[in-house]
Amino acid sequence: GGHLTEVTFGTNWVAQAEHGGYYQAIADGTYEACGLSVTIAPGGPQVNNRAQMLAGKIDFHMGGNLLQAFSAAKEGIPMKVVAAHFQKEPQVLLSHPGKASSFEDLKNLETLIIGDNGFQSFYQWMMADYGFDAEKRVPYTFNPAPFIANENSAQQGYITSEPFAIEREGGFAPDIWLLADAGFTTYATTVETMQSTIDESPEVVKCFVEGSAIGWANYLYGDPSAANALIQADNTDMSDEQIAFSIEKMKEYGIVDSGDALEAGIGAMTAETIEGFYNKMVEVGVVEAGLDIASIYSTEFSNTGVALGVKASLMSN
Amino acid sequence: MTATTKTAPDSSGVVPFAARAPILSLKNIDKVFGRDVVALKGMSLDIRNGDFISLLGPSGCGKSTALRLIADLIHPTSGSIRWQVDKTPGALSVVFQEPSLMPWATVADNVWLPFRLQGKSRASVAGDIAEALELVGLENFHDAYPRELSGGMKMRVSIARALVTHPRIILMDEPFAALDEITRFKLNNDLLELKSKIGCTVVFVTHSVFESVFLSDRIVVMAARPGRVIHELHVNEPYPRSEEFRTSSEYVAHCRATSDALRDAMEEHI
Amino acid sequence: MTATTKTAPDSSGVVPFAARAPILSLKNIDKVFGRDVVALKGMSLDIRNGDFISLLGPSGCGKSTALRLIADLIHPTSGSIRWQVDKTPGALSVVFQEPSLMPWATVADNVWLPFRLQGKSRASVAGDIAEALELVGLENFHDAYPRELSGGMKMRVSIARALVTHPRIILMDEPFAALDEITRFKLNNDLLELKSKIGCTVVFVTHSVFESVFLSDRIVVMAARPGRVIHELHVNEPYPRSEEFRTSSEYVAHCRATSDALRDAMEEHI
Amino acid sequence: MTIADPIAELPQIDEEEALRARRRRNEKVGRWVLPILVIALSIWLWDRIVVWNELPHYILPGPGRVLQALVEDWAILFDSLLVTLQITLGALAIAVVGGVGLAVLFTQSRWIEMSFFPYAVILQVTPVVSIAPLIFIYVDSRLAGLLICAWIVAFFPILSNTTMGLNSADHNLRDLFKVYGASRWQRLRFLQLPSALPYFLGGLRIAGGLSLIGAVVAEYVAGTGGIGSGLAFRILEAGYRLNIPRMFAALFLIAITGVFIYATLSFISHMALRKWHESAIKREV
Amino acid sequence: MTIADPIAELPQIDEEEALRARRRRNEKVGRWVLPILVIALSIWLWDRIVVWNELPHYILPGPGRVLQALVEDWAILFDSLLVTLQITLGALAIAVVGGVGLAVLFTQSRWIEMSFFPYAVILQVTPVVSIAPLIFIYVDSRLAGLLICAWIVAFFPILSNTTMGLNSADHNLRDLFKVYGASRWQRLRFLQLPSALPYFLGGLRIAGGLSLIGAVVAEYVAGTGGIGSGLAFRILEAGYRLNIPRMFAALFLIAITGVFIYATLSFISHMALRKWHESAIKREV
Ligand SMILES: Nc1ncnc2c1ncn2[C@@H]1O[C@H](COP(=O)(O)OP(=O)(O)OP(=O)(O)O)[C@@H](O)[C@H]1O
Ligand SMILES: Nc1ncnc2c1ncn2[C@@H]1O[C@H](COP(=O)(O)OP(=O)(O)OP(=O)(O)O)[C@@H](O)[C@H]1O
Ligand SMILES: [Mg+2]
Ligand SMILES: [Mg+2]
Repeated sequence: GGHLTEVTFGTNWVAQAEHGGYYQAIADGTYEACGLSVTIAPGGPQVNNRAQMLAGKIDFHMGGNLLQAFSAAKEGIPMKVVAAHFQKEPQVLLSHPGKASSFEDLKNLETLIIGDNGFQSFYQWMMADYGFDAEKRVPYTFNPAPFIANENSAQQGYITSEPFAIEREGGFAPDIWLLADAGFTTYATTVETMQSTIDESPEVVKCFVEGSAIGWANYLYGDPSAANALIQADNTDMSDEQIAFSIEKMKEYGIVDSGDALEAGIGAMTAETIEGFYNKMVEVGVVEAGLDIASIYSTEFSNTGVALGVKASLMSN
Repeated sequence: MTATTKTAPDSSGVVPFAARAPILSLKNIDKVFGRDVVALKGMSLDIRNGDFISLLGPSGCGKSTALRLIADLIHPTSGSIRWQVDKTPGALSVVFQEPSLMPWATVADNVWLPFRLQGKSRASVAGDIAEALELVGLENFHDAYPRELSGGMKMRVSIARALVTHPRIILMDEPFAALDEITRFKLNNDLLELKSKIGCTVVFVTHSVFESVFLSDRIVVMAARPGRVIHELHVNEPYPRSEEFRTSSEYVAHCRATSDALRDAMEEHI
Repeated sequence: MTATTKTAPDSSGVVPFAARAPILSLKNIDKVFGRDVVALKGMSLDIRNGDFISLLGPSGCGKSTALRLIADLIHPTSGSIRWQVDKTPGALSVVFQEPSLMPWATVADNVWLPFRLQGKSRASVAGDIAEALELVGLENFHDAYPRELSGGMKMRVSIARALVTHPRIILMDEPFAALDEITRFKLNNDLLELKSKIGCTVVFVTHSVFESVFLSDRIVVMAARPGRVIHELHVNEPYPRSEEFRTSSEYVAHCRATSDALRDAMEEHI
Repeated sequence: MTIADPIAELPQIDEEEALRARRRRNEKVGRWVLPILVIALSIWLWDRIVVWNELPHYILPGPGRVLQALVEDWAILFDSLLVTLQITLGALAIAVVGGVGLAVLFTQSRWIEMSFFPYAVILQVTPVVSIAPLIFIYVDSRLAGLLICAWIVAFFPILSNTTMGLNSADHNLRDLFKVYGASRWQRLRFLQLPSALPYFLGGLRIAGGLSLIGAVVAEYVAGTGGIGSGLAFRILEAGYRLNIPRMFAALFLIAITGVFIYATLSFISHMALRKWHESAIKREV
Repeated sequence: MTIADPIAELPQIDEEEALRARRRRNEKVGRWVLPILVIALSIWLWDRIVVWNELPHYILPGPGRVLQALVEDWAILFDSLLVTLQITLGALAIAVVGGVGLAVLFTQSRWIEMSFFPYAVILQVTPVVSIAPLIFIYVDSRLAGLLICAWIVAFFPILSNTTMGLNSADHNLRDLFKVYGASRWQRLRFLQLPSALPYFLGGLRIAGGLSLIGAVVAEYVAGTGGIGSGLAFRILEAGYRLNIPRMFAALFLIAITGVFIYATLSFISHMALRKWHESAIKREV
């Protein structure tokens, strides 16, 4: 009971299992327990929730990977990454079976279907590190038909989504190339907020970050049905199979719970990982050197390990 | 009621053109606009080669409608129009009641139009255009646009456009109404001269009794509501007619007869 | 050259209106269109309350231009126009050379326009509208649209629109040119009757010598290229003028004098 | 012109008359039959293209499959259609008000026009995607934001055409109004607006389709929270899920809606002009 | 109307004349000064809004910062501008050809119009985003694909306005052409096309902006691989990199380009019509 603080969390896509932890924390009252009433504002291909956060219209925003946080450092934007709920970038490239024998091989295909955001982030790294060609890229309009139609193409996808749709409708299982495995060692699905929010109401940030971590633990290891119901309410087209597929893939690839999260809990970040990724990106020339990286993240809220206990008790059942 | 045929006192039965072969006959034409505006009722008219026919009658009696029927621009509600000759395009020309010039073209280009539609280049007919414009007194306005002309000047361009090709049949709807009397007289003479030179057929709408008598060999007097022919007068005076004809006693007699017919038309009500 | 003042033989010096206070004077007006079309050169004219002035002259001599200058629709290139009275809106009305009707409005709505602009509801002036339409013989066409009318009928609507408010000053540009002679005579009489009833001032452009003599007390004869006044004739005959006046010898004499002046104008070249 | 035998000519001319009557009859029938035939033909062609090229349904589904999706998903699609329609009509309404309002303002003086027309052009050419975030920062209501986005897409043709129409009033009538001492407002109300009507209606027909596009684009950039998911969301979602038949069913609904809006506006236009404007009156011949 | 003392009136009327002359002079100056003033004012206001509200540069950069970005990134932005301009002008050109061509076709017979106009409407309302993949499956050349996308966005106003114009030819002139036995082609060439010119030019002014939008949208949905990066790409890139001043600089270039295209088309329109059309001729008073 008592007085709840209203906050809004803008995601980067329409409601889906990849947002499961947040819906879980709403559904089971985890946020409410520490005093937050959370509204999720779903994103979309051309929805710009980040601008809303910069303008103070929403409190938290779901970042894709760390590259944009580096941009914020460059532009002097007082924004901080306060948690990373995906330890691994779940972004993959898909190719027709047998068309490529290695990740590097993909650059010899005719076309690479990459969305605008992807082009601005990981494709920059692919070009710099692997020599992919900017001219082969065509925009991904979030419709896999062109990929299916063209054998000599590859397209971007979330490990948890596109492979499912393509296998079901296209009738073949595409080859999957996880960016994280090819060296794109960023965190993903970060929680970003403005410095002012941290300064003015750290308890809100703490509640949101910790609540989310607990939410993710419950979603992955407990009963996700209440969260799934909320997801399906926000996105009536989300099918049960798709959700099941996504959860399975997140677990299979350790998207949420692996690496640093195993010790410090879901959402955890370490300076080594961040600095390491930054240095790699500087090396290949995707971002410039000398940015004050320490100013754009804070492990103060993310590494408290609150989710470890929840996970342990769920696993022991 | 049927059309009566009056003949002016001095009808001496002279037929000014040798071959008066029939060109067109309108038989019992009705034309109804919309539901109930009867523009023409039971109109019959025979036009022969070389005729100069004037249509005379009160405003709104269907003169323009009759002309448009002849030009095949509208179709009769009932009755029949029979062409007795091949209608080769270019044989016909019209002057509408409004000048109807192309606003985007200069005076000379407007006059060029009928030739242009026959595929003739402007250079090849420059002489004809200049001649037609001189006829109507607009030799200094070749390059003016219609909007720069006075009302009467626009109408004169329209007349020049109709005459420039020396067509076999000319339909004119009050062509001289916007002109001063002296210009009007001059153009009357010019028209008759042209007619005798090329032997064309003219159907002419006018409000002027004097003009109709001076120009025509037949005057069709119409009455309004519904529009119909109530008199047909013959002016059996030989062509060419000179300025002296205007002061002759025959002329005055014809005018008086025509005026009476027109008065009749005004008083006619069904 | 300066304007000469001719007086017709029978000028008996009758001044038909008592108070002939000056309304407007044009002094030495030049009007040049574009670079070199001199529409008017050195035109001067005094208009007094109650005048009926006709402008007569060959096509293109600047009559319409003069009328538009008076109506303050165009400004002179040089010279001055002086109003000696307050120009209250609604005091003036015009009939342009073209009917200029609003195509989207019915005949009655078109005639309603000047009242409407004074803020009067249609119901409150329905009687005036009906009266004006009856005057021009269109009592059966209240609800017709302009496109359904003949040329002469359109012009009559325009006349009705100008007269319906009983304005103090009426400018008319060949209002009756598209009408048959009998209707024209009738409207001539009606106009004079209206004039004597409301004592308005009329400036009237016409091509008809007969009409100008019948209607006006002053006839301004203009010549073309450049447009200018070359004669001013006074028709000092008393108003009201009846149909008999048309057959009087004075009338014929005035007509002859005016015709001569017009012929002069036609022959004038600088 | 050769003078022919009068008697020999008669039958030929009667034939001509009959021919005209026949043509009129044909035309009456053809005006309805032909479009239907063309539609049938194009659907058949669509089907054949899919079959002949053995196109898989996830690239281009055949008409049968699309129809099936339309029927099966009717409940979902119809709800989305209503959402999109709501924004479309709202945007069209404010495009009319805004477009005509600005046009009237701009024709009041060359100064105002020269000074502010550039801003209208800027609004027209600014990509909605880029300024949507700005709009949503300052506009709290999502519906209002959507309407603004769709309005930006749709208003310009109305503004441009209406401005042109207001400037095209017959100059004799203008002069007449001046003589009668009409006020600025009267001139606008009784002369310029009626003169501009055909132009405005032309702009309206263009804006009808644009506001539908605007509604779709607005939904793309604004996300779906709050007022339900429109057709844009359905298309996106179905495309993402490779439920291409449903995507085409949604596209089909948009197309039909567009045609319907156009037909309605054309009908309104016809009714408003048929009494007097050249482009709409049926000439009696 | 009261009869006033003639002498007393004289000075007042001279004043009127002088007033008119003064107003004319003012107008001449004002027509250039006022727009510049408005621009200056709006830039000042923009600056003030940023300063007063203490808006951070990543929400709305002030004009100074945008100008700075424009100068610093001029090389990049200018190259992108050229790419966008190329597609814009290409799309406008085919929109003109396609729009006028279809309009001519549609006015040849009511049958053709009734049968095929719906497809034009469908093209207009179909979201480019949704059919772009289909286009790129069948069109190999990227430039061709981009032009098709931009064309879809831009052609309709030209088609719609030109159709209207072709149908608005004066009926007396139509009749005249009929009397003179003009062929269909002659009527089109010498009567309908000139009559449609003002309407066409109105459509062109609308299409100018739309083809710019079309070029931007096409780039969004198709990328510009091979032919360089246009302004749409710059906006996206700058937005993603949170380099908001550069994003606004690119938006500013689009706006300026739009205004420039509009001004050019207006000028062409004015030159083509000033001799004869009501909306363009300068009346001598
Ligand atoms: N398109 C139309 N629709 C309806 N009625 C029409 C149409 N055209 C003409 N009329 C009517 O037909 C009648 C005859 O018109 P027409 O133009 O033939 O007269 P007119 O004899 O030429 O008259 P005027 O001397 O005034 O030109 C008029 O009563 C007119 O109202
Ligand atoms: N807008 C204009 N631009 C250029 N020249 C013009 C314009 N209006 C009139 N003129 C010229 O001015 C002269 C006088 O025209 P105006 O209309 O006054 O003649 P008018 O006496 O009324 O002739 P009409 O009896 O034929 O109507 C003509 O030579 C005409 O060409
Ligand atoms: Mg007539
Ligand atoms: Mg005149």
